[in-house]
Amino acid sequence: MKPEEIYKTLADKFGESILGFDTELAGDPIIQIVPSAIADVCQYLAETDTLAFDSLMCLSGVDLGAKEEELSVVYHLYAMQHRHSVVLKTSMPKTDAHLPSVSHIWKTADWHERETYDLYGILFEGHTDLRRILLPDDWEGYPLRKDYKEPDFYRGMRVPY
Amino acid sequence: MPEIFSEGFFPKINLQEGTNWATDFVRDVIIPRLPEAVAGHFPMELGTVLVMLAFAGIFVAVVPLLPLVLVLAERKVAARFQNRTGPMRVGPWGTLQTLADGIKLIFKEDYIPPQGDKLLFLLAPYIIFACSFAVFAAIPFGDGIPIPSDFNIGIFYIMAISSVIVMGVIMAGWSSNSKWSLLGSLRSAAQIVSYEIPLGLSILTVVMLVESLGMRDIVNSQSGGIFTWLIFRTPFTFIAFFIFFISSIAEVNRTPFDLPEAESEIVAGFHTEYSGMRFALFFIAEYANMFAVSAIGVTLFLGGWQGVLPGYDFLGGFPGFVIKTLGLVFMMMWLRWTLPRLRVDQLMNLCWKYFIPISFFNILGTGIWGLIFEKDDVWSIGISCAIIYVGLIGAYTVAGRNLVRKPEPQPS
Amino acid sequence: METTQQTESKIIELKPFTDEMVVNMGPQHPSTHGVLRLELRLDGEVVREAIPHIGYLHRCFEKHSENLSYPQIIPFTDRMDYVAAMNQNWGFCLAVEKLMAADESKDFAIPERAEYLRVLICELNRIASHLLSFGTYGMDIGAFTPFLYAFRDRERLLLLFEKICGARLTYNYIRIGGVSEIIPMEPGSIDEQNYLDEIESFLDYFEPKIDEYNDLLTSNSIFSERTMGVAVMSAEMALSYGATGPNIRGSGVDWDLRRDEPYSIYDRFDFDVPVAKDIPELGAVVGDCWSRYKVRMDEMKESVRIVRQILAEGLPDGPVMADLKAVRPPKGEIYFRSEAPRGELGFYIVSDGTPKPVRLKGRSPCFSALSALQELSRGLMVADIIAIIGSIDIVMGEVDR
Amino acid sequence: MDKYIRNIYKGVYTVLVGMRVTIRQFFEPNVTHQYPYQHDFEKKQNVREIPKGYRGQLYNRIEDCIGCKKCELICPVDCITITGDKLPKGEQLWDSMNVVHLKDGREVIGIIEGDDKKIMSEDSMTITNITTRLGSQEVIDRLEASGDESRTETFSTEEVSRVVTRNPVVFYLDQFDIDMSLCMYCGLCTEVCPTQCLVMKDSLEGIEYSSFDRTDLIFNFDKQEMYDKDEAENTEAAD
Repeated sequence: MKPEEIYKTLADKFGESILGFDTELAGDPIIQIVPSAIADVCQYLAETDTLAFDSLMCLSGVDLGAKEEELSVVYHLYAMQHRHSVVLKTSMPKTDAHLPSVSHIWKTADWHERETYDLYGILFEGHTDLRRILLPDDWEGYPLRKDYKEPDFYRGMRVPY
Repeated sequence: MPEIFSEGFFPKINLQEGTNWATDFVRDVIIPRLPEAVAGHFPMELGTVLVMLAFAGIFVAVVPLLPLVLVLAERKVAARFQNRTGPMRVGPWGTLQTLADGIKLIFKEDYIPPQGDKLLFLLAPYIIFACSFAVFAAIPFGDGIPIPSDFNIGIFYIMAISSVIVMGVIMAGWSSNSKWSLLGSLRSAAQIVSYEIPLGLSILTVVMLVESLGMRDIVNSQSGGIFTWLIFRTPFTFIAFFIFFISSIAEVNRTPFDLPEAESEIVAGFHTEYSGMRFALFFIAEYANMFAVSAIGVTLFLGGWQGVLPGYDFLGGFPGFVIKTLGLVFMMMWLRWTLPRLRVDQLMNLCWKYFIPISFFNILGTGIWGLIFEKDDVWSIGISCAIIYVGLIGAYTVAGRNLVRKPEPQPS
Repeated sequence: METTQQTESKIIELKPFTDEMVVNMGPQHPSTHGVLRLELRLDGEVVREAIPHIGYLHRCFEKHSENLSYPQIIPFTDRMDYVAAMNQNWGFCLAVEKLMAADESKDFAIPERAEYLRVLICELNRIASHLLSFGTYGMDIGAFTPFLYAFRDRERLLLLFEKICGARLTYNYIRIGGVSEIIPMEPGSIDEQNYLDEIESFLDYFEPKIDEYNDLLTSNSIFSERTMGVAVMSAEMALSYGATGPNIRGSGVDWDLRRDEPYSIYDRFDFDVPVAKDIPELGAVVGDCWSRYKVRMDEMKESVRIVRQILAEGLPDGPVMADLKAVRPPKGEIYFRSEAPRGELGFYIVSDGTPKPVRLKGRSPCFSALSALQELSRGLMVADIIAIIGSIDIVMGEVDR
Repeated sequence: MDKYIRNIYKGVYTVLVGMRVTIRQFFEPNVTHQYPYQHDFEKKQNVREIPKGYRGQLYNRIEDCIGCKKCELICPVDCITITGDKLPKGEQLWDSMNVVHLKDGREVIGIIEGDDKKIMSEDSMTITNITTRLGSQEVIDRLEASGDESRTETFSTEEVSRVVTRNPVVFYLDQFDIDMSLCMYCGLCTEVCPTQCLVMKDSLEGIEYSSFDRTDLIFNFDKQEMYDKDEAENTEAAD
């Protein structure tokens, strides 16, 4: 299935939760989704036979810059059986970044969501084990946010070398 | 030259008749050489003790040199197997490398884990060291070379002493207060205790044939050339030799049975926390053990100091004995640098499901063999060799074709 | 029947209380392939739970990249999977090239010669990577000698890489729009001929060695006892955990990006994709450690096949670098994946039209595969943990980035 | 029972097959060499060759450097520090000249007769006005001894490795530091260098420069005496 068709299917099914379909920018077309609906959409994508997205290739957080007070999470899905892929994107304000977890649908999302939480501070609701994964447990702040200021000291060690 | 060397390089001592060879040595060698005034009043008991101490001193001085050589040999052999050169820096061709390592280890800090059990921690390496060297006391190196303690239960003594090693291993593992050490020592305990059984049962087949536990008796019974060696005496001892050999590899904790010190799993096993000289003691003990079990294997199955042809005993058979032993040591090294390591359950599987049943079968077979044939019957040796030959050829052809093929590369 | 049940229940009652032992395996441990830390909850030798802790080698690759221009990022991709750095370079360059190709105003084509060189070098690097995997796996299982044999052969490959790009491990060879010209190799020159001859002689030497290694390790009964039937990862589980590359092929999924989504010029070459199958007479089960390992061994042969095809065709003439004025992809975002030796290597790039990316995420195959470790290791023994880590072939540089 | 015997056979057989592989290697020659000592018995076939173009230690031939700071810009880890300044307008350190690098490592600075672009295609080149500064002292000594006023020397093209044409220098470098403890050996800086004066040493000395002190790994390539303007004028006046 082409991304347009998938978009139409999703739009029919979920209505207003599907915000739009970006094709203007270079690269793959993106389906914009409301954050709260992401788990339902993913569940639908994974379990419908005609779609059957059985693998989550990548899950990444994005912070486009200080001007846009927004964090995004991008899901790249692939269906081994039908050999088609889709990109889902969901955006939320920086101050209140939370969305449902998809780790029960694809287990690989477990660590990817932990990483996104670790580096962006996005809370994944329903994740069983949302801890920092790459950084130390007592690290402060979320380094990949564009407004992140690195601390001067971490446990008495100078951070900026 | 003193007269003691007149008969050969080593003094011939009548070891069979006297109750104690040291007493004999004092009576036959020392007293005749003393001035007559002293000879009559020479204290027999003191002399015996002194002679024994002197021999023990020679052993303690000479035998630790063996590991020094063996460690270097191991490293060089491993290097050859892996297309390397091995140690090359210290001395010509790196021959002094182990000496340098030893000196380095002596000067290193002897670290004792503060939370560990200090007494046991200090004691453990000595127990292992002492036991592995006590085994040498009963090994007959050659005809005429005195065995320091030549009792009539030599092989039994060796078995008994070498089982004490496991105590040292457990002590080392427990007292280190390290989880890796504990895992290693418990693995070792299970392994050594289990493999004692097939080891003992294999020895039993030999003892049944020779009808003696004395090491010298066992060697003397193999004096008729290569085909009277116990390995070829019956088809069952032939199998028993391999079970003995593999079990003894397990006894000395070498690959493929090096689970107690599996470096890729539990870091270094029971000696993880040891450093300096205490670590060196473990190391020396391991290599001394290796030599000891090979020597026992040679004594029991490969004719001891007896030559390939009957009557051949150059320098009392000592060089022949050492060559045979080093051959077995080389086999151990070869296996070590070829094979991966077993898992704990597979190790036990191998022992309890394969070695022990086969050993019992061997004992049964040897018993029946003993009933059918007279002792030292030439016919029995001929038949045995024929059976072994046919068996090997059969295994090579029939089984090689039908039982297992080499795994084909997977069809893609 | 009743009596057996009674005895069974009695055994359970008498079962002695055993305490759980928590052991830290790593970050300094001989066989955690770097700085992986496993929190093992042991019941004797049996693992109740193995919880991986990563991040000891985190070098802020993604944060760094946001402050670097695209050509500057390439050396950093070297440091991700340092065992197969060529493939990492390539994966990143492919992603950037695809994003740049979306901008129709600039047209650039990667020269034919560069494509051939890329495939040639990356397949050789795949062999080097799998060799290392084979060697370290042997060492994990306890056989030391295969490790040194693997290094001996890998050394020849490293010398080849050294000759073409000047470095042994962190190559920085494949560039956006072509390959590096740091050591010029004129088309048809004697240098090129010598280089190709050297590769040829390596392949002639190496191909029989694979069979030798199969004799030495793969078919060894101790090795197969240790790895066959251990830690079976079913196809569903592998997909769900995002395992890719040899891991998913070891689970019986016939999937290779080089064949199924051919990028570059892989559609011109003839090669098979080794997929694990049940081998009942040996005891191998699809998805066990042995299958994953065997797929790698077979893949080396396929890589040799690809390289031989390139050598037979010869490198085409022409430049090795596209005519690029500046690397400045258009506004947009891309996710591109390629088949690295450890699986699907994806780069997600968000560009705002400046020479620096706004966001760059490396989706590393090991990261996903390692997350399956916790489920795979439940109820196995300590020695099996080592076998699993070796068989999923992790490189911590890539996991932690 | 069949499986039991099969297992035993398989175990023994595969072990023997493995042992055959290792014992074959036992008699193969070594593949290692004794770094850094190369004993005589190995010298013949077993010396490590560092291939041409190896990315070793960075080295800057400051005489050719034009201070463009491209390397500083491209360096991903900022291990190159360059500070320099322009001369006042209208002044220059020296006129256009050529730097001829000979294959034996010597450098001759002067003006090449004829067209700069075509010199490499000809058999030999004649260099006039060889400067006393920075030139190969050996060449200069010989020329001065011969009393040749124009200080001309002819080299065959085979001797010459490369020629760098220098524009009027209106720039001087105060500092050209490379911190090799930070360098990641990517080689990007050597690729962007327009005069190819920043190179990576592809010899043993480019590899063996380890040090006990981290600050020893900061290499200063700037030569202040090059930019000593008074001295330059003096020498030119003396000429």
